[in-house]
Amino acid sequence: MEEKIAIIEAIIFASEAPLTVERMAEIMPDTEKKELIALLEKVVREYEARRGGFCLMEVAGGFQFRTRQDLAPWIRKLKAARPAMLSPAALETLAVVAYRQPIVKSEIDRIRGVDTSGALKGLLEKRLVRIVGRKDVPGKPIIYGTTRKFLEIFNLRDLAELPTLRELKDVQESSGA
Amino acid sequence: MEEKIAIIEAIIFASEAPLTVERMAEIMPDTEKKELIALLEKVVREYEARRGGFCLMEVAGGFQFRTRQDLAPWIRKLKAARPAMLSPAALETLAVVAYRQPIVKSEIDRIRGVDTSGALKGLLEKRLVRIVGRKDVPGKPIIYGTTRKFLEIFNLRDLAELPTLRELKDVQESSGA
Amino acid sequence: MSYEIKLDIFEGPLDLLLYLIRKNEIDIYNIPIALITEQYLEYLDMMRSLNLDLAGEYLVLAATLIHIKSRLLLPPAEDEEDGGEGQDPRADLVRQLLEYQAFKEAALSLEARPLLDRDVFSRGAPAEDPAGVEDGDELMIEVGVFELVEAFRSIIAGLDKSDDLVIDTERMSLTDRINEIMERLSEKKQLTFSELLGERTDRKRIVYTFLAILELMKLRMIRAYQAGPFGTIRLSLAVEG
Repeated sequence: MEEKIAIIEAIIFASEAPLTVERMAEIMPDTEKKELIALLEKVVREYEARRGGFCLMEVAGGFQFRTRQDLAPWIRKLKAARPAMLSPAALETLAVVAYRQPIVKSEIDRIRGVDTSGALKGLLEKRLVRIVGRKDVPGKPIIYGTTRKFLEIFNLRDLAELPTLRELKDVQESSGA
Repeated sequence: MEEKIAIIEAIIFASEAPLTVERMAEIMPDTEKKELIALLEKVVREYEARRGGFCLMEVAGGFQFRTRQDLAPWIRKLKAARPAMLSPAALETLAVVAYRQPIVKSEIDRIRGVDTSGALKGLLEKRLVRIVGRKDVPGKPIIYGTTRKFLEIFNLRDLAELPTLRELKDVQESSGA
Repeated sequence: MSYEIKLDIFEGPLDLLLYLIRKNEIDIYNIPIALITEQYLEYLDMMRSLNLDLAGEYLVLAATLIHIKSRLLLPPAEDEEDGGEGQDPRADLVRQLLEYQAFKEAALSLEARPLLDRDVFSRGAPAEDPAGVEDGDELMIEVGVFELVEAFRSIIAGLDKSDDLVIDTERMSLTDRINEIMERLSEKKQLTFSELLGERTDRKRIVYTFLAILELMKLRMIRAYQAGPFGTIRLSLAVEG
């Protein structure tokens, strides 16, 4: 394999956005733009002929490796089978519930300063948070708490094992040293 | 090209993190794990032989495409940013955690001879180290261990791939006194 | 001696000591304590005169070195049982130095590995979203307990309400009991205090169970009934789940 092709492949692969020929020429000043284009065409054809999982494609004025379109169902399966992942909003909400439970939604909203309906719904669906009961006051607000699954995922025997803020402070305090 | 290889390539390529054989088997229920492993080995060899811009590598218990190490200077040119490096203190602390995990902070402090709060906090924030649990002794100190991300960043298949620690000779034996 | 370039590169007293041992080409198993102590103290003086913050650990090791030196100067104690062959006073220090040195080397060999985002790179572009994946546009992250407590800390940092800061294991033990009580009440509708305690009746459990009931009553989540003075206390959910 020609070394120049390896370089082209590597920078396209590592680039966050489709890589333009101009940018490639900047990175590889010893290679003419005309030569770059010829090499790119060669790589495109090679991947097409190989019919592997992905191809080199020209998109948005640049080049990018993309998975073959007809393999999309498999990638959908990959993304759907995602392990428990949490968005920052969900994580924050979960943290508030974990440390402040039993807690009503209005209180979570107050602490986070935003409406938490969406995040809370997601956590209920992931069975990390559950409805503990209802408060016997007007409106009978729902009270939330964490689940057994929450303990399992975070590898905790019980809630008393949650690290305290004081412990976090211990780790943080002398960071200036 | 065998269609199964194309699917394997596509899902590894599309995955954000190294993809385990177990996940692949879940996504491709018609393919035996044994067959998957054989196909993966074939793909690894193929990319190695081709000497293109990237290869299929086994890291952190899974498979991921990564650029060839000798092409790093070109990619650094592309990214135009100096890679964030760990300080010697952070590296030392990480080494102690990696080899002695699960380990409590006081033990890390003892081995390094200094307070490691700052370094430990940095490693937790970078998600190279995590809280594994608490030790069941008075004070319930937090136990630390390394993360999957540690394996990913340091290009390790698993912890067993860590080079062995230099043998500590018995001091009394070779003491010249 | 080129102190000025060396001072800030030590990772601690053990690192400084290892440096002195290497610089003097000394056998680590047979350290001339008097010489090393002298040089070590010189370095500390130098650091102090440059107004560098001396971590307490440096002084602790200085004291250890001086102590070892004084023990080496003493004649071997006569009441030593093992025929005068007492333990070398340097042994503990040497063991600690060797252990530290091994990890220092391990750190270097870690750094020499092909590191992600320095020597090798994974796919740079975010994954293309194949049509049909219902996927929030929020960033997905993997979580551990540290992230959880850190998330909580950063939220309440903006609240400046001191009572929000008080979290301790006691509160969490209380919450464990609250969860258990609510779980059991939703199964059995009504329970007595002693039924709640069950077989395990250690002091801590009684106290937390009692506190949990008070907390739940305050929150208006459960009701407590008592038939008469000293009668059995019965608990039930205030509102059906």
